Amino acid sequence: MNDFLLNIDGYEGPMELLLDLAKKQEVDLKHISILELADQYSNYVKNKIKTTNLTLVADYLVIASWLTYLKSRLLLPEKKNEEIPAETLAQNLKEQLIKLDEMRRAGVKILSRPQLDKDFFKNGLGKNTFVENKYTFDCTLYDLLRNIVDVDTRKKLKNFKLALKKVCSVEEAIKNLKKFFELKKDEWLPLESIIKNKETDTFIKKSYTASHFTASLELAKEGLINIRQHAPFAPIYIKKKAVKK
Amino acid sequence: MTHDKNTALKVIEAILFANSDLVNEKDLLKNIPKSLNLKKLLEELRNTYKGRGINIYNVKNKWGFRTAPSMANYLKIEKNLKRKLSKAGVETLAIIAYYQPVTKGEIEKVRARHISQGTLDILLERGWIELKGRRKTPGKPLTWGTTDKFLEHFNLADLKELPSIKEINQLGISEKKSG
Amino acid sequence: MTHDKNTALKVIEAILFANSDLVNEKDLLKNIPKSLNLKKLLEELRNTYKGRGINIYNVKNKWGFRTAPSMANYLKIEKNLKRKLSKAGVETLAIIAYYQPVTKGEIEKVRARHISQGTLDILLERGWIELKGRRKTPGKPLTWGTTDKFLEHFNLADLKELPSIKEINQLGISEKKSG
Repeated sequence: MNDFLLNIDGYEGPMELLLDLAKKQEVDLKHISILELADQYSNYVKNKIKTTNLTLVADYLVIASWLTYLKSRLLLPEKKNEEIPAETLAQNLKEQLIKLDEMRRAGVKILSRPQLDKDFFKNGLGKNTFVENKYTFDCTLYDLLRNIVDVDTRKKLKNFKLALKKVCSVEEAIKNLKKFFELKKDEWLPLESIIKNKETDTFIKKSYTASHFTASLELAKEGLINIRQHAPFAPIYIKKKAVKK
Repeated sequence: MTHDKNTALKVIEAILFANSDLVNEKDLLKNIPKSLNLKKLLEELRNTYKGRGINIYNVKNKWGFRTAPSMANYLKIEKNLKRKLSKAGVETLAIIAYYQPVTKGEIEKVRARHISQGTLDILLERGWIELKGRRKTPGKPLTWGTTDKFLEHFNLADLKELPSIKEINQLGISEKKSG
Repeated sequence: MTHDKNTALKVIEAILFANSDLVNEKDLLKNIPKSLNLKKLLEELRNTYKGRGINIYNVKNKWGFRTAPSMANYLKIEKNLKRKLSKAGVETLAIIAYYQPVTKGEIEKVRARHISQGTLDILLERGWIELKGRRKTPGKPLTWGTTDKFLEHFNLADLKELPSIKEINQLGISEKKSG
């Protein structure tokens, strides 16, 4: 949205363009011709459309069509059932242009005043022997508003977080198995018995079973244990291999 | 703390000097005898410094020393100057200053365009505008106004010191004619 | 930079005032016409301020304003300095304002961070928050809310004047800048 502001000869929007065109007509904005202004504006925008991306001038086109509508109503005899007389609409537009013009000049006027830290200065003295510094913490409404938005955004983000539960890593399972075989050396043991079953959560239980099974395969591959299973889905037994000397 | 008018003047002078921020009349009152008229003393002090390199300056009921605006051309003190305000920012500030309390919708109506993200933000960040409560119309929209910091920044004692719209219009026409 | 003695005096006055440290004569010389005798100007200024609440003071060839030593007996200036509330403080205050009555646990849940007792203490000390009774849930936790002083500080008539989160988003206050 912001990019197109710069695309029509530096005008920030249609009102600015209208104001500039109006000022070319008359010194006093109260006496400008809306009919003439409508033509000037339409011509200007028409010419610009040829060189500018159409979507970029959408705002300008809205005003252009409205001005064309207003112009046609001003030229034709007024119907009685119209809600707002065309003259009033034209007058409103004039008043709006006047107001905008006033505010632009008021703004320039304000900014042309002496400004603190640019044209006049505070005492630069920071310390003084008999001045006691008393600190109070301060917060502006602006700080408050900015932060509640911050918190709110964070809260929303948090809702999208995946609920990751604790899982048992394969590394942890390997460590477990090794520790177990230090105690029980020459027995076939059901894998299930080695898994600590303190956990009641089925998700965590499954995680433990899966990683201990993977860990047992890993240890078998390394030649540290043997694995035995009599039939599919039957219990898995593991036994530490005798250390060859 | 029993002291005469002359000492009181000196005390006020010292306090105003020692505080880089404007000092509230309430705080000054604590340091001068109740028998003396603070307002009068402050006016006297203001007169003493009229036409000097530093002036006594006030925003509403807060007072302080500031270098005289006329010194601007001679002083080349580089302070961190903030970035120039955009055209949209200047216009928005003017609308808020002149039509306060004013809703965002009303500002947008005058400019016939949306206030872009950040325009109000910049004015807020400088501490020049603030929320002024809700309008008692349907929808209860929030309204904006200028702050004391705005007055202080632009060397205004109060909003009445801003030129009236009538004055601005006369100014504009004379500028055009002369130009 | 061609100006008369009177202007030169004013310029020196303004420079000495606006600088926190004593100003070197060399630096002052840059700002006054060579035709004028700086030492004499400084002595004149010193005389002007003799017996006032603030004096001109020098160390070797550096000059500045100081409050008059005699003022120390009359004054006990409490300089109120405002320190910005920490991010944790502002957030906690915001959560209390928007979700009150709210328990400490709930604040921590919204912030996803622990709140130190110090944070609540600062808000309590400022008189912005207060206890609002116990929640009628197991454990009966204490709840927090904002005070009238909070409303006063933020210039709000009542809590309804706080813009809703939706309104804040529409105001064009971007949270990006808070980082």
